[in-house]
Amino acid sequence: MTGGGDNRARLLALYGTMCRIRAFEETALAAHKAGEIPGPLHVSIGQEAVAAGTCLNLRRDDRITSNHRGHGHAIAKGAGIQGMMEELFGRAGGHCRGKGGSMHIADFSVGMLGANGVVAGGIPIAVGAAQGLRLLGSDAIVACFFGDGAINRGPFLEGLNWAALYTLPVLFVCEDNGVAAFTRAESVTAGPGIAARAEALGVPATSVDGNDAAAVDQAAARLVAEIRGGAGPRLLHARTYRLMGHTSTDPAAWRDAAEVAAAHEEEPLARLRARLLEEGVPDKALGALEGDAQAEMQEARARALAAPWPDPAIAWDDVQDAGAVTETA
Amino acid sequence: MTGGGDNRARLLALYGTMCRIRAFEETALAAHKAGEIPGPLHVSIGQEAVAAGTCLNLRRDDRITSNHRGHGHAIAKGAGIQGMMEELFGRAGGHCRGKGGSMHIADFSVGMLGANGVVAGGIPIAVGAAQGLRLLGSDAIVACFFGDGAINRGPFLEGLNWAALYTLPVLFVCEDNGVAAFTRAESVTAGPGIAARAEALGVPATSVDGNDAAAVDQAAARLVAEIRGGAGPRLLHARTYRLMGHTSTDPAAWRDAAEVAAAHEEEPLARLRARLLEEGVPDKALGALEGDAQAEMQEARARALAAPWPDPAIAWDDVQDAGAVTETA
Amino acid sequence: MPEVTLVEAARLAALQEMRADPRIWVLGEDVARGGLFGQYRGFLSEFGAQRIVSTPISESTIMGAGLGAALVGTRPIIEMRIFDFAMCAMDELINQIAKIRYMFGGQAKPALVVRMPHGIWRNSAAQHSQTLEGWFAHVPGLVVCVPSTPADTAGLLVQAIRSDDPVLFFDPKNLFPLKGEVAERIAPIPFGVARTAREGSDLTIVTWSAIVPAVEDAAGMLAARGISAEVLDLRTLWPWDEAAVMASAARTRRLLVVHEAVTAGGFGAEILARATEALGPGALRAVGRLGQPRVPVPFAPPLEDALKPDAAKVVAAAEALMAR
Amino acid sequence: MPEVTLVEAARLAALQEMRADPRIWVLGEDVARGGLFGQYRGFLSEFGAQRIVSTPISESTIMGAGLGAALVGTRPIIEMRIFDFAMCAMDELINQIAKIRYMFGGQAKPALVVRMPHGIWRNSAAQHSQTLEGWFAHVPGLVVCVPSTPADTAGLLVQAIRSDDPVLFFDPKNLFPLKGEVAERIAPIPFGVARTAREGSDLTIVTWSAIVPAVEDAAGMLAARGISAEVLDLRTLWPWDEAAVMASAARTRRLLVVHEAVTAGGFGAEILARATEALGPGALRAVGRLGQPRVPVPFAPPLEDALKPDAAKVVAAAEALMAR
Ligand SMILES: Cc1ncc(C[n+]2csc(CCOP(=O)(O)OP(=O)(O)O)c2C)c(N)n1
Ligand SMILES: Cc1ncc(C[n+]2csc(CCOP(=O)(O)OP(=O)(O)O)c2C)c(N)n1
Ligand SMILES: [Mg+2]
Ligand SMILES: [Mg+2]
Repeated sequence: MTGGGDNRARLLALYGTMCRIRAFEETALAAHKAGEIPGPLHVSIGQEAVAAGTCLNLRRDDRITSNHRGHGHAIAKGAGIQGMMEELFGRAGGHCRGKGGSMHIADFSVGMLGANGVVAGGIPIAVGAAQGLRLLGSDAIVACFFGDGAINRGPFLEGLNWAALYTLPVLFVCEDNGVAAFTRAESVTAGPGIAARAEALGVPATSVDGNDAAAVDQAAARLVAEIRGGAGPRLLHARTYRLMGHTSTDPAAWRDAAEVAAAHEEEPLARLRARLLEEGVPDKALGALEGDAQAEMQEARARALAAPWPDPAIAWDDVQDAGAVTETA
Repeated sequence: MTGGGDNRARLLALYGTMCRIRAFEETALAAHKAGEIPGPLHVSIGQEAVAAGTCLNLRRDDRITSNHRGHGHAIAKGAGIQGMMEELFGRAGGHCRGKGGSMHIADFSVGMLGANGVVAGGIPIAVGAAQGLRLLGSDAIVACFFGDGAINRGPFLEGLNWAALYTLPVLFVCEDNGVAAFTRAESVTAGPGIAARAEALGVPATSVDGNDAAAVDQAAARLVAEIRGGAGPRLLHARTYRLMGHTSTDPAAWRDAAEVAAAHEEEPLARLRARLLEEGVPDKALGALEGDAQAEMQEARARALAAPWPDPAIAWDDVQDAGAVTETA
Repeated sequence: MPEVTLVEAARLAALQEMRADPRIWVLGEDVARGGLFGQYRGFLSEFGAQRIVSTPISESTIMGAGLGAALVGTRPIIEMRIFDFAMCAMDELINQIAKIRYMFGGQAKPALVVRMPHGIWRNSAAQHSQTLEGWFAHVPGLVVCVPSTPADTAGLLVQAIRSDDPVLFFDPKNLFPLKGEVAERIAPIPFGVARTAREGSDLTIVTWSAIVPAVEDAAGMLAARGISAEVLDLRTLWPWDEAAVMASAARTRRLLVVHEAVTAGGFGAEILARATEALGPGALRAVGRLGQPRVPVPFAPPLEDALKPDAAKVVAAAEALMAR
Repeated sequence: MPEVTLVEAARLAALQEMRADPRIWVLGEDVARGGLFGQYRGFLSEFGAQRIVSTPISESTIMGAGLGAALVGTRPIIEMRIFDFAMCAMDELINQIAKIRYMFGGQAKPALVVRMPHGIWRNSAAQHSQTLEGWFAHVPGLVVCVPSTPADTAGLLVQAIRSDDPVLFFDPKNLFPLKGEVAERIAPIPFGVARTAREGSDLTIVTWSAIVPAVEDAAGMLAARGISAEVLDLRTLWPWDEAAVMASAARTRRLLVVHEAVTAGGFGAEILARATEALGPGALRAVGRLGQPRVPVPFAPPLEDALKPDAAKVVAAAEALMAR
């Protein structure tokens, strides 16, 4: 689908994706709490509109790179749910055969080039992917998701300058939830802001209410069209809010309760739901989407729990071709 | 001396420093060609006004960090000439006892915290030095010199954001000679430019004709006063021209002869000389400054050539206190 | 002596030193909130925001600013959060910090500590589990600490903070909950002195950091099978206690090095190499190493378990050595 | 076969491969002008600006963009100019490139070459002289090439470019002027096969990269003194030719490793460790290593000379080994 728009079908598509992201992450949180998912887990609850609104404007052969909070990006780009859930569970059927986990989910079959455990780690990869695609004669583009924390790391400057210099087809998407781990963005970020930084590096920037799925969609539609038209990179600055803690075990108790309560009022699923109701979509239809999403994720969880663990022998696989070690070595 | 001004004494001081830098580097070039100086040598011929104009506004207890093209910065900050020359020659009397060479000249006794062989390497060091000075209760400031090439490396973003965030007393000085090694700045630098990048990171920037020593002095005077007054970091963007090649052995033959000829017309020593003559300074007085500088550097060269090599035994010294290896180990 | 966790021992050590010397300060992400592991809990209120500096996610500058601050006479504790992120600051660490004293002919000693919690920890996968401490023993100018007990962590951290050398301090993050006694007044432990974790006569096991408790368990199991293993916890990799290792190995004539790091090219190789160089090959009957195979750390528990050295693997390696 | 310099051999190898495969491209500083050493001379006019990309001074992104481009199916040659600058790109190299195939369960193979001219070169001092190749043998996922002759440089570069693994290619920059024969049609040299630079029976000297000619000179001097040294040039450190080293060492029973890198914690340790592990200590009479002491590389010629391994030091080390 190309071109933004607030027609119902589009809004419903957005809502469906967002419900699936939310349901996936709520399910994952519960599974993590139940001890079914090992390792750290970062959920994007409250930020779903950014992933959904952006990826609705991407083709299957477009690529994305993501960060540590990447479930939503992957789902919105079309990554297989079962493979994602099993990856979180560390099972053999995971997209990465259980080797990556939540922080390293990738699904190359849909152009999802990987989450990343290093803040800003996806930025150079995205610009290089765009450069490579151009060399191959493709008109696919790359969307690069990162948080407000990433704009204080060097690769942000290097990558944006680079993309602008070579007029690369990259959509930088900054999910600005105002916080990095346990530190407020404003206390570690100087200057006039993300958009100004991008513009100073030659990348035109658009700021948007990242909790308004339709607004994200519209902005992304315009930017993707510009990028695919050959205009070079663009940055989408989406203001949002991280409703949960940094990781699944972080209560984020340092935040003011009132602040969090207010943020819940602005959360993107409720807002889009209200809008859809206004537009005359029956509550039942929305309930069906929500129920389907829940059911899908519950089933994925159940199947993941029953799924086989990876054979320990595969631990030695896929390191490299030359000089690979073997179990018996 | 504080406060800029175009009074004669000040201009003469600038001219004297610039003559010494020029003479030092011309002497070093000749010595390198004669095989007296080993290793790579980067001279700043044509860029002397930036170092002289900036450092004239610094106190002895202010600090500077520099880059690979740092002779001028060191001389302007007051580094001992003989120690510099012997360092270039790799002799025992060098500031670094012959261990550093041209790319690693430091003279902590005058606040020169070191040249650097890594582009942008001095930026984080400068902001940290400023932060440390503040913690120690000092009102000294730090000037950080780097080239236009450094603004495409991550530490530029990180360091400027950091300095702005903590309101640190740092004067960033970008010597924009339009070229990095063999590549034109414009072909690798996107966006509206250095000053815009700094501003986007919360660091107010001033652009100046870097070949006009008085203009650099005036701008630096104002910025240093602001910084010392507690206003936080500032960036001075000085446009200049590298008259010679990247290193002493690089003819930079790729440059248009006409371009280089035109640049020679704009070179800072000739310009300041003309201005001083206009202001009524007798040619003889200027000639004396020039002659003194030449004589000083010739003598330094002669002494360096006669100076003892470091005892090979010191090669093992000054690695670290704990776990140092010894010659016999 | 009170019993505290290892992470609390580290906290107490830094606290003691910061109270004694106002030039010491901490910079790193989230340190004002106590640090990722609580190792700076309460520091902000006691020392204020000038000395407990929560920074942007700017590892290059965290590292490089620490260096700059050291060059003007402060004594920074540079907190890297998790070792793997130090990869974002290697120019500052390797090209600058490690070399500056030497390059500048001794004009400056960068007295700083870089804290880098490292190791395999709760299925954190390849980018949060690395143990590359051996790299830094290869780099002139650096001191490398790899403690494994609360008391050693505290004592070595005190030593590190007081040292004029740049010290890399590898907090064993998987052992943070480990309890042990720590003195009220923490005395510095000198670099380069191994701790004999267990005496023995049949073979010498040299080890360090988070794998030490597993090695101690293994030594207990080996004892039950009639094998008397001496366990030396090196505590620091540079300088390292060559004398203690050689003395023990010369006595037992069997030398096994166990580390969590990848075996190939790890610091265990240096120990074996030095042993055969110094004692002569004839002095030893068998040597061996146990580490992670040359494979990134996988996420899934059965995969991580398959690769990670543990007590059972140590027992097997020791028995294989005894059989030779 | 024409005689060419080592740097020209490298140029011809890249040229041959780029002509054959349009997915290959080069990114790095000044490459459009032929590269710092002329190793890409003429490439811009033949391949155009899309395939010969002169980049900003942005090492993180040079490395990381190369990775991204590999993930979509191109085959980048990432030029780091001088090895030491790779310190600015270690996250991209170690956390990303080396691990991505594994972390993603084999979904992608980053087929790329990172070229890093390394080593002591004309008094360039501590920040431009490092030899840390041993580090990368310790990192799963990476192939490490350390050639020393024009023919090996050409053949290994061809192999590296055709390989689907990420390959670190350490150009021996001090040997760039060295001349040797290179075939018109450069055939790939497989990784992990040592070159016997000289046959001998009294001791085995294992070596690689820029120090190889000095070792060959030393072997000549040793022969004049009645000592027959076998010289094995490893050519690649990972994989490395353990079989060849073991066979030779088992025969001569004396093993000396010579590398320009710092001895402590260098890859020489791995070779000695493997030899004693695999052959058993009793199989060997003496082992030793010669490298740079654990000191940064100094600038002044007499200091650099004092520390840098050379033929005379190799002779002395070999004689000391023979005396044992
Ligand atoms: C280079 C690096 N430094 C630190 C971390 C630890 N870390 C993980 S996520 C995170 C916060 C990131 O904040 P932001 O980019 O805003 O993303 P958000 O978590 O808010 O979605 C930090 C500090 C890391 N993963 N990588
Ligand atoms: C990180 C890094 N990359 C590359 C180099 C090689 N190099 C040395 S100087 C230089 C050009 C620097 O240009 P600029 O910063 O504009 O300074 P200028 O030489 O023009 O004074 C380059 C690429 C380096 N020293 N460090
Ligand atoms: Mg955030
Ligand atoms: Mg320049």
